[in-house]
Amino acid sequence: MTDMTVRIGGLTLASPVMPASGTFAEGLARVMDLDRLGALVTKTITRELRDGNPLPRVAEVPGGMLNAIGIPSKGVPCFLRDSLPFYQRWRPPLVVSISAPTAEGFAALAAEISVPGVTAIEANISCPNIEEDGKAFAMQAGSAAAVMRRLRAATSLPLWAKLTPNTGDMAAVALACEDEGADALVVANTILAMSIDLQTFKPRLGNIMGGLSGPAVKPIVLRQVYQCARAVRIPVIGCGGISTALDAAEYMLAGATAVQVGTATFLQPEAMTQVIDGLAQFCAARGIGHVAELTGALKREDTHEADLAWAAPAP
Amino acid sequence: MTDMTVRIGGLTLASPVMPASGTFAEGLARVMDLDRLGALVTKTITRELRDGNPLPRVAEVPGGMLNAIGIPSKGVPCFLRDSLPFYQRWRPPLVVSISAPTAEGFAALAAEISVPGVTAIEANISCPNIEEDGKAFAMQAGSAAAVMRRLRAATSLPLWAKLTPNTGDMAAVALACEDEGADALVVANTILAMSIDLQTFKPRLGNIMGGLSGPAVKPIVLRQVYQCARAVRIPVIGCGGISTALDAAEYMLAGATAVQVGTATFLQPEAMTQVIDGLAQFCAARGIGHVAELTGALKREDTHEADLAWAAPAP
Amino acid sequence: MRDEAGPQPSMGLRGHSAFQPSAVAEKALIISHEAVNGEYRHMRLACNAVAAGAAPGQFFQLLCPAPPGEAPFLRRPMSVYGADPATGTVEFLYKVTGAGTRGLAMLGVGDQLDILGPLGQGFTLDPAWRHIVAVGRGAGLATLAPLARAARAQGIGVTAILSARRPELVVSEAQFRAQGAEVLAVTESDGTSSPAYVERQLRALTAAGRCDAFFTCGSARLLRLQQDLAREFGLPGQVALEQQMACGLGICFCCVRDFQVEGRTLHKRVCWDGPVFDLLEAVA
Amino acid sequence: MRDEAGPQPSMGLRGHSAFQPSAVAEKALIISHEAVNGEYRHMRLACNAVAAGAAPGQFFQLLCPAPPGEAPFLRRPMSVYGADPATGTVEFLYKVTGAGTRGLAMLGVGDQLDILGPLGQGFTLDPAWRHIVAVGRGAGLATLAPLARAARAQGIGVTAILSARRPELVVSEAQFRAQGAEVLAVTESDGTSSPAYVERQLRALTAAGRCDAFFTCGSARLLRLQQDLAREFGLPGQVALEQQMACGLGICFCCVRDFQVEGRTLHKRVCWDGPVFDLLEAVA
Ligand SMILES: Cc1cc2nc3c(=O)[nH]c(=O)nc-3n(C[C@H](O)[C@H](O)[C@H](O)COP(=O)(O)OP(=O)(O)OC[C@H]3O[C@@H](n4cnc5c(N)ncnc54)[C@H](O)[C@@H]3O)c2cc1C
Ligand SMILES: Cc1cc2nc3c(=O)[nH]c(=O)nc-3n(C[C@H](O)[C@H](O)[C@H](O)COP(=O)(O)OP(=O)(O)OC[C@H]3O[C@@H](n4cnc5c(N)ncnc54)[C@H](O)[C@@H]3O)c2cc1C
Ligand SMILES: Cc1cc2nc3c(=O)[nH]c(=O)nc-3n(C[C@H](O)[C@H](O)[C@H](O)COP(=O)(O)O)c2cc1C
Ligand SMILES: Cc1cc2nc3c(=O)[nH]c(=O)nc-3n(C[C@H](O)[C@H](O)[C@H](O)COP(=O)(O)O)c2cc1C
Ligand code: FES
Ligand code: FES
Repeated sequence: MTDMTVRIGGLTLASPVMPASGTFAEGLARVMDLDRLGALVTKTITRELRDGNPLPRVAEVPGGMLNAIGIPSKGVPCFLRDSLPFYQRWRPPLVVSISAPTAEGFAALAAEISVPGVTAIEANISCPNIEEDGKAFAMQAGSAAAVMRRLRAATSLPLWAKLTPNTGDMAAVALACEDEGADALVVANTILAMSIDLQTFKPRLGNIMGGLSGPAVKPIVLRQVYQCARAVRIPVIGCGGISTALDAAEYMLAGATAVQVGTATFLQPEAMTQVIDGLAQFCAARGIGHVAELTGALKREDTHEADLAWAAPAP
Repeated sequence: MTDMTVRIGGLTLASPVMPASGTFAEGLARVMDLDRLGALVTKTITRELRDGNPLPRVAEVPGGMLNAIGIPSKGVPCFLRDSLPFYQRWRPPLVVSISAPTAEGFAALAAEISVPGVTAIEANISCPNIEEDGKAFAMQAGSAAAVMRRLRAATSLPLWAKLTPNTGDMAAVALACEDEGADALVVANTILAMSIDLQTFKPRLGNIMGGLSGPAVKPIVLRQVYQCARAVRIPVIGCGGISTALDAAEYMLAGATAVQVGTATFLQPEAMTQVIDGLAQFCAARGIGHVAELTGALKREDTHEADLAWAAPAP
Repeated sequence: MRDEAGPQPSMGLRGHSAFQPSAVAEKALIISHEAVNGEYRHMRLACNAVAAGAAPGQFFQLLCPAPPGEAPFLRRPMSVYGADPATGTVEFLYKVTGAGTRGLAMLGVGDQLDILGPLGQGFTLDPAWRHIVAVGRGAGLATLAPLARAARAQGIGVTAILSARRPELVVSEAQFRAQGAEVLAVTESDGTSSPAYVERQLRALTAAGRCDAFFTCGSARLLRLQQDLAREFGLPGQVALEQQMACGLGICFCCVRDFQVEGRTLHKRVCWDGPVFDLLEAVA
Repeated sequence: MRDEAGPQPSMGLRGHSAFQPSAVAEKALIISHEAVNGEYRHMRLACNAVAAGAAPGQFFQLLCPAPPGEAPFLRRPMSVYGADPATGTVEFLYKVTGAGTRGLAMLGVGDQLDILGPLGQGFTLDPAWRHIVAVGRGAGLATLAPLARAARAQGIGVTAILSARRPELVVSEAQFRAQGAEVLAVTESDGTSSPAYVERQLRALTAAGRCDAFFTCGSARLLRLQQDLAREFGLPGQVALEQQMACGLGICFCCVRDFQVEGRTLHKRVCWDGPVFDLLEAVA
């Protein structure tokens, strides 16, 4: 039997598979066994009450979807009163995703939710930074560092930084987060994209632009996980277009210690348990005793040889 | 009959459809009528002789392909002697894509190829800048501006800047190019990505990372065209995942004046003429007399109404 | 602390085997699939007990196969048109409108369709009611149809006002009649579907004491009409709403709509808080 | 200046109608499709005149349909196994190895397949030759097969050495024999496929004056053997090479291989400069 445990900073997770923020909520407990997950990750919460974006909030594109949900939030008291006790009923550690328009706001929110029952905090720094003209914190190393520094001072819980794939500076942002005390990186949030309805000539999202997720983003985010994992020593959690165990294995080979599954859950609510079972089989079939051995196991020796292979298809 | 002409800076093109650099060469003349294109765009050339990247150079991913061809180049004399006269046999204007490892190198190359028969220069500034630690010129406004300034001084031909989609600063880079005298922007080159072979645990490209192109990138690059077109006054040429007239129309609505078709040509060598015919039909069916009317015709009024539509599917 | 202690696989496994889902994604077998008229198709599937136990007003999320050249990515919500725990079947009545439903239409008897459900909050019937009125239009008629049987089972009479563009497009009339409901088909081509005409019918039913509650689906205009009458006569009612859905499980918040609750406008998720809502709360 | 004058649509249109492609993408009709043995399948298609005029050693780029759960994105290169302008047909002999060929295998008679070709440089035959030797292995046998007919048409005799793992996997033997070629099948299971054994045969043919040129495809080992013999005896030869291809039209440079030309190593595109190359230039 494959040992499926992985270590993320100080935590040991029973499995390297967990939900991506915003694609997991109470309702999933009706269709799958949450106890099988490596962790539970909440939808991003904010301190203030928020309505979210205008409709339509989702659109389909080939191999994926766009969303501009925004962060509808009922605020912290409501989270502590309703959601926290609900998630306590399951064994996997609870990771709370948070967001705020300022570094100070992040810190205050982190402090407020550093309560028993919360195991780690995922800082969704892919959201607009009102101090930087609405540019997401994770777009630049400097702003990412500023928010992580405040966060680190505000809580002793493990801190995960969720990066945006929209920056040209992935590795630099990753390093900045590590330097400021992040215990892990989640790579990555959705890729900013757009789609237009050719009947109406209108954008297909009320917000005009939105985030692309699903299989279409996998090759891009996989590259970013590879870049980040080579840049930092803290664990990287891969997230982008994972639907199957093979996708998860690819991320782990590229350097991910664990993975998050998002959009795939909308298509197949049992996607995460299927990834867990499939990963165990993938390892077993290759005599890999511990799933963690996959992490960074990409072979980088010269690939010139593959060339010759074509000359002799039937050797 | 739809007027299919568009204006790119000082040039009038017979149609808004042209090939993307690196996906067009002499061989295409065997399968399609080059005279129907808005322009001919060469594979990027460099001054020095280059071999290109190790094999494998391409890999398939869902909805697209990765390439790490590199820029195999036979050098300028060879281009002037062989390619130039060849392309002279067709009517559409010839756009020569160039690249160099330094701003000075770009300028020298531009001067060398500013000869009769060359109508415009496309500066592929998505390639590594050896003065900036290998970071592509188009990753940052400053380095993009530097190379465009030298180029503008070196040639009086129309100058197109081909941007990289890997930057987090699309609009700023676009503005910088406009400020330094670019006559048009091509948005964009391929998105850096990666894929791993799960049999061998090796990268599926000899170069490890490569550029994603094809339908998968369309929603992302469409968003970037929208962002650039709103930031600058010079024309934007959309390029990324266009296979059909509907894709081209979507790009034009988002703000593109013309489009380039790349990967689609590999799947359907007549893709470009099909896009041209389809665009003319698209316009005709909507009473649009001139294809240029599509440019930027996206309707941005409040989309809340779409919401109500669901309440009454059969009004 | 729980988390510091590390995972205890044995308990995880215990949880695993003991887990009982209340909605299931299943590849169900199509046992009949026919065109009902020029627009609607009726599909019946053999399914598991959880799915066959679906209540009127609940819905399923269907993973539609890709028609040539198209690729519906998300699941498609579809109301339960019928569900029978005795035969282990579930039914849908749908109109072909886009990529997903075009994909559905390609399926034949013996093919499989991945269905996820039952989902959402269905209709509720108050045993004290003696007679209810169901007013539907278009695909809304599919949603209302299973009400007739549920009402009859509780001894509640039903009058159904079925609205369509043309008489041949009125669907589920037979299902209502089979359950002993009175049926009034109103159509554009007959000139009977105007709000004024429907209003006269509804007032007459109310006056005759044959309307203890309104049930409606499929038309914003008819919804507003019933809201007005419900307020005027102090009657209760329920409306089944539609909205684009990505997850169908209350996760993604893409399906929110405005509701008026105690004088405040707030968002509710159609898939989770509904699709059936209090008639007066809906903002039409 | 030409470009400043603006476009002249009429001329563009004239060019359009006058244009004559030398390779065409066409949805060709499958007229037969059979398994040849446990590994290979043979497909025959009705096609246009340009395609039916394909020469031995040329290839097509096939747009393979997607098998369930897979999506081959690029076209797949496949050698001309036969082409006949008289009947307007083209043939392929292929081995199912991955997503693309699995997709091909799903197609039935009457289905369409989008084929692009003929592409590349095929074999050339020197009318001065009297007897040539074709040495192939695996899918390489498909590539060599049409040589037999072309050689016969020019009165050139052919000896074919066909190598495979097991006798039942030797393909295109019948096609060689039908064209009057002598055939020697060598296989692993017979112990006849070792380079030493093949070398003895080739030396015997050379000694007997029955080898004016070598033609080979499908094995790096056999290629090296023939290069050695060609150098030793000063004989010419041609090799058909394979390489992954994206465009097949010489555009993308993904299909380059190393070649030794006048003492220098340089890259050539298999799809454009080949797939048939001078035997001695290939780097195996
Ligand atoms: C709870 C619920 C129950 C429904 N019950 C039925 C039913 O019993 N019979 C029936 O014919 N239709 C019903 N509908 C509508 C049905 O979901 C849509 O017709 C279907 O999703 C259209 O998908 P498409 O791919 O064919 O069309 P497209 O227009 O291509 O769909 C594009 C996107 O818009 C969404 N969409 C389009 N129309 C609707 C709509 N009316 N409501 C919600 N989302 C929509 C799709 O789900 C998809 O995400 C119901 C909708 C909801 C929300
Ligand atoms: C000029 C030429 C002629 C050929 N003729 C024949 C023939 O007549 N019969 C036959 O059975 N095979 C032939 N091949 C090989 C054939 O192209 C491959 O078997 C086929 O592309 C495999 O595709 P796949 O999707 O089934 O396999 P996959 O392994 O899934 O393919 C993945 C990728 O690798 C490429 N690839 C895999 N194997 C090869 C290969 N051997 N050569 C080139 N690219 C490859 C594919 O094209 C694709 O891009 C020829 C190849 C070339 C270059
Ligand atoms: C509907 C939806 C809502 C999301 N909401 C959040 C969110 O609140 N916070 C966050 O950090 N990421 C959010 N994401 C991004 C996902 O967590 C994930 O990073 C992204 O979808 C890529 O993974 P996937 O391709 O597996 O979906 C959301 C994604 C979707 C599709
Ligand atoms: C095989 C290949 C080679 C390419 N070579 C170049 C190049 O030399 N110069 C360049 O600017 N872009 C090059 N590109 C990028 C294309 O011009 C284009 O920007 C990109 O492929 C996106 O468009 P598409 O999705 O339509 O292919 C290349 C793309 C491919 C697929
Ligand atoms: S569809 Fe996701 S919350 Fe309703
Ligand atoms: S396959 Fe593109 S150059 Fe050969």
